[in-house]
Amino acid sequence: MYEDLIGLDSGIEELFVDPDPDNAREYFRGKSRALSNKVTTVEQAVSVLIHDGDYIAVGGFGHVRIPTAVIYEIVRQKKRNLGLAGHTSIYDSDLLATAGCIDRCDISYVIGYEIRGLSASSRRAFESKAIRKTDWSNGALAWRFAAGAAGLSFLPSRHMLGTDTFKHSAAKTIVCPFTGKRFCALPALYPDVAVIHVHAADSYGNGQITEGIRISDPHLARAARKVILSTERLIPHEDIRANPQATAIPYWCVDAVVEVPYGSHPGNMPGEYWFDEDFFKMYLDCVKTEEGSRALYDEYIYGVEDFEGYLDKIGGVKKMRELRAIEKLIYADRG
Amino acid sequence: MYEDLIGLDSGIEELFVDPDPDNAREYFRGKSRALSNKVTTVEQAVSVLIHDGDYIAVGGFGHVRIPTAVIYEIVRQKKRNLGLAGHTSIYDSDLLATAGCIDRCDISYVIGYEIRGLSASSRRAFESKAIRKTDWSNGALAWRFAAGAAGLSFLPSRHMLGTDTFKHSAAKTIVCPFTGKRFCALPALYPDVAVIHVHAADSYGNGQITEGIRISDPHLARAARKVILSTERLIPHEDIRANPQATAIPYWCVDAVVEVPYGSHPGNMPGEYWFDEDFFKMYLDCVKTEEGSRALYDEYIYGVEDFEGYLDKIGGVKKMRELRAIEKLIYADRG
Amino acid sequence: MHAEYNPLELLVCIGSRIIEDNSTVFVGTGVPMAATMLAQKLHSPNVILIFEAGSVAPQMPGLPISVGDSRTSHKALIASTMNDVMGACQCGRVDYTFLGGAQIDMYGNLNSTMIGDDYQQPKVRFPGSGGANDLASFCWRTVVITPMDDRRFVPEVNFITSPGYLSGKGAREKAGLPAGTGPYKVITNLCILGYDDDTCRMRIESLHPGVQVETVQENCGFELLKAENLEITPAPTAEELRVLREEVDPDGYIIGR
Amino acid sequence: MHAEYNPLELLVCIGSRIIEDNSTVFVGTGVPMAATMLAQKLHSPNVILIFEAGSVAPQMPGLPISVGDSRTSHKALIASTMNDVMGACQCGRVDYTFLGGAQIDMYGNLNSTMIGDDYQQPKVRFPGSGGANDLASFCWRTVVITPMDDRRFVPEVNFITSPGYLSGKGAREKAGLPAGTGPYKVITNLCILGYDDDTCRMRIESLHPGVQVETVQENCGFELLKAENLEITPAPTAEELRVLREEVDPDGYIIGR
Repeated sequence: MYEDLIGLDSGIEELFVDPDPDNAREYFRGKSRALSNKVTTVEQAVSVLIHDGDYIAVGGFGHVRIPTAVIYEIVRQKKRNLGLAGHTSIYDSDLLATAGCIDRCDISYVIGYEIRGLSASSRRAFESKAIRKTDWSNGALAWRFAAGAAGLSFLPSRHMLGTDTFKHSAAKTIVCPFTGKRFCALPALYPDVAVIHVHAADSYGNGQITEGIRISDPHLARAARKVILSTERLIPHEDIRANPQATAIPYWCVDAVVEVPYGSHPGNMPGEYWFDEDFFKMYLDCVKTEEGSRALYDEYIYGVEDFEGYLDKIGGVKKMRELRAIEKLIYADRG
Repeated sequence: MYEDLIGLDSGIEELFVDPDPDNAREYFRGKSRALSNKVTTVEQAVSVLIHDGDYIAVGGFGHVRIPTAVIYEIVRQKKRNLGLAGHTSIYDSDLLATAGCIDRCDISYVIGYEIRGLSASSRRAFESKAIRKTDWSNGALAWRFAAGAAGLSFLPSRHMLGTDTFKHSAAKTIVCPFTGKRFCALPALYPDVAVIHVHAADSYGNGQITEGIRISDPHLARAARKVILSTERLIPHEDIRANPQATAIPYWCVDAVVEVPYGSHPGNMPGEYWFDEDFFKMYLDCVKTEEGSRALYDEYIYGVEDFEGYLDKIGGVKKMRELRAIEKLIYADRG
Repeated sequence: MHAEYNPLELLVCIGSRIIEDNSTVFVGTGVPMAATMLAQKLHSPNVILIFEAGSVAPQMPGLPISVGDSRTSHKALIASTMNDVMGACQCGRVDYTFLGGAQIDMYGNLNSTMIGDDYQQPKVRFPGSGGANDLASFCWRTVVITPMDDRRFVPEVNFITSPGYLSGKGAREKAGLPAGTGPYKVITNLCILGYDDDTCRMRIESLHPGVQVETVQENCGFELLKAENLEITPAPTAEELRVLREEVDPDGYIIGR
Repeated sequence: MHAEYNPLELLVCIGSRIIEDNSTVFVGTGVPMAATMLAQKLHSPNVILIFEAGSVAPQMPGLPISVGDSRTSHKALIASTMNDVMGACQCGRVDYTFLGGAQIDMYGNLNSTMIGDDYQQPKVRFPGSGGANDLASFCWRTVVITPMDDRRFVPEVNFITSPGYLSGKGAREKAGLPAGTGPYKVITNLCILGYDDDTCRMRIESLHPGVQVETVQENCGFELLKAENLEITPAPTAEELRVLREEVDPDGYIIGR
């Protein structure tokens, strides 16, 4: 009725996550604020914290600073019917869609590998009705996390208006009470679980992103009910306190801390290692067919026990040293 | 009419600054993006960039990381009819109110000096009709800057509701289109000029706050039409590029850069020097009477040519070394 | 026994006891800073202090003068922005806030803005909300620490700066404030007050040593309810007073010595 | 002459010329990254590149593969967040954005989402908006760089992912998009297109060397308007091609060599 009276528009697709801040507040009220040791294994973190049906979101930028080890483990544990925030997502959403882990997705960017082209297996998955879809822009999903981080149910913005991206979203329009102008209203997004990879974290889950951009991760960590924090290295608690400006993720958001050196491979970890372009080429080639895809997943994910087993397969420390050399501009003629 | 239909409430006081993002956009469109040398003197910055009638906002936290030198210069140049964002403001608003520079103020905190008590001269000024007042909370003004920084006309929030702070604000209420819940709608605040003090800046106006909290300054700088950046020290442009994560204020927001060592005295500059408590005690004592106030301002502001003249009066480098020692915990028995 | 401590020391010591270890506490300026620092040193080393200017969980080398000074971010876990910590508060991560105020009414509404009839020309102007309205709106439990007299405890505050229970039960939710939040305790130099569940009116819960109900009521401008079992507040201990005087506030900024 | 460069090299070279020094440019993935980097090396050393993941004004040591990779923040002025740079964009500080897309119509509306009738089960699914809808909504001028054929230049896009002029003049403002924004140029391998002021319809403004109007029209699924004075685009220079091939994209990621 309220909407009729003031002529609001509304996107027609499904809103997958409850935006009510009082429900989120009630959850956050019960979450421990103790500085306790949260270090665990990837296997434990995924099996304890992610349940079939959960709505998850992944930090980083799809193939940059992504928590690959945790995503592989979600695939390996055959989680099913997950919802996903397909925000700037590339290798992360591709793995989850290809492996059949997700049945719904808020899409702002999926399937694509930026200048490398598209993933055929992702495309197959997203062209099927098996994944329920709602579209947004990257900025919209970033602001939906920001709304959650601030304990709101919505934020206004000025994009998506007039487009089919709006029509096939679950956004609404709203009139500014000060200017009478029309804005897009974005519902807050409070994921059940966020999975984020950082450079350094202490055992309590204070996470620092020491190089490169932070993308949406500070807001994502604050909006999510639970957070699995994957880190290149654990550092002493005192080191966090020595540089509190660098803490992008507060411990009180975090439920599990896992130390995974090279944990973003084949992605780029700013300041640590460059993309493994050979691997991506091989991957995108293999997933062109369902058979190729199956064989690849069998070999690199199902066929290894953990991320260390995977690292051996992709060339181990030697390979990572090469990728580090490219990142550090040690070989100016590469990459 | 829209408001009648959906039963919105509205604060009854004056909205001092136009929240229309299209007007702000038009201004920002015309602002240079060139990396040009903006270094000037405090005297020039104030005389060129601040005009009688402008609405200004001050960074820092009232007596922490405040641009004292610039505020003194505004007083010295006898600017009149300024509007002020009285956000976390202490010594900054006290100076401007006592000296008769402002005729309107969005108040969230003025007059008080936290645990030191109140300023009698500020109280006289704010109890008079000569300053038109609109009240808010600190969080509300912080979000009003955030709305400006994001190019919006408003942001929703959940405070001020049900109180006289709301009634005597210029906020409105709004209904969330997703939950039907009632929110406070805060109008964006786009100040004409922001004045901000930082630890380090390059000549183009890239500002870095290298210790302590950033309060609302990143948003304030982005929301203001013009920014005067005061810095403890100028650093080479390359040093900014060596640590881009630390850039709190982008050069494209900034119109003038002034290097003012000790520029926050008698305030606390995190990592540099502690409060000058002797000065504050003397100040608060003097301003109890109008005569005392006049004599004090004559001596420390009107009677000196610039901030360096003032520094000589308050004890010069020797005094600043003492305050630095307290800040750095060199004398554990002081402060 | 009264001679051993002054009313402000009493306030700080009693106030500090309410602070739970491993809880998140958003700290206002003044007495609350001393009370939380005392708690940290005595019984709640892992209380997480949050300051509105953007600091979380500092290990303070001395009493801050401001909720935004460098001591509040000394060896902190996070030094960020006001928006960031206000967001943490608005999304329900903060258990307690400790506030003061010039006036308080029976529903815990606080006035720190003005006295008088004309908003634009008040009889007395105070600083305004600062962060108090935000914290009283967002935090789960609001604790007020204030000396008690009938000029502070008034039937009707001149201006509701920060919300208590507003006009009574259900009024906060109706206004749009987050569900389940509101006033929790008022700690004074005479007693500890709480709120009646049904009416949301202030009630006496514990009397400080040597204080009678009549004295409390005489110092209050409205009628106070009484808890069924009135307790007697244990007096400040020698250890509390020693740490307060020697370690927390040796310069007497708060306790005035 | 045509044999000297391939269509992608032509696109990148022509695209790079539109980039003004000291302007702010929000860069999408792919061809735009190469075009802006080429401009930076040739004639606009002080162009301020902005990337959606949070980086401003990097000095890139090589062509980024992603708008969020570490090269985009190498010696940058700011490395922050997506919200921060989107905010800069929404508040009108960004002059240009360079985008691609699978389909474009006569009003410059872009489709990078899907082909087909059933949104939930599309014939072809593309990545979606990414940041494109944001940039096309917020930046002052939208430049599209794309190869030209009648499967891309269609009478009606299957899905408006990112707004051009929507249904024509005034439609953007009516929908609520910021005033004064919208499509500016389309750079193809055949010509440079602009928009008619009155109708907001796409028009031919400059033909690349050896290209006829008829060829352009044949490769377009809708009727193109023509500017009064059709210009001839200068061919890529040897210097442009050398810097592109040797310094910008030696691995041929974009230009495919």
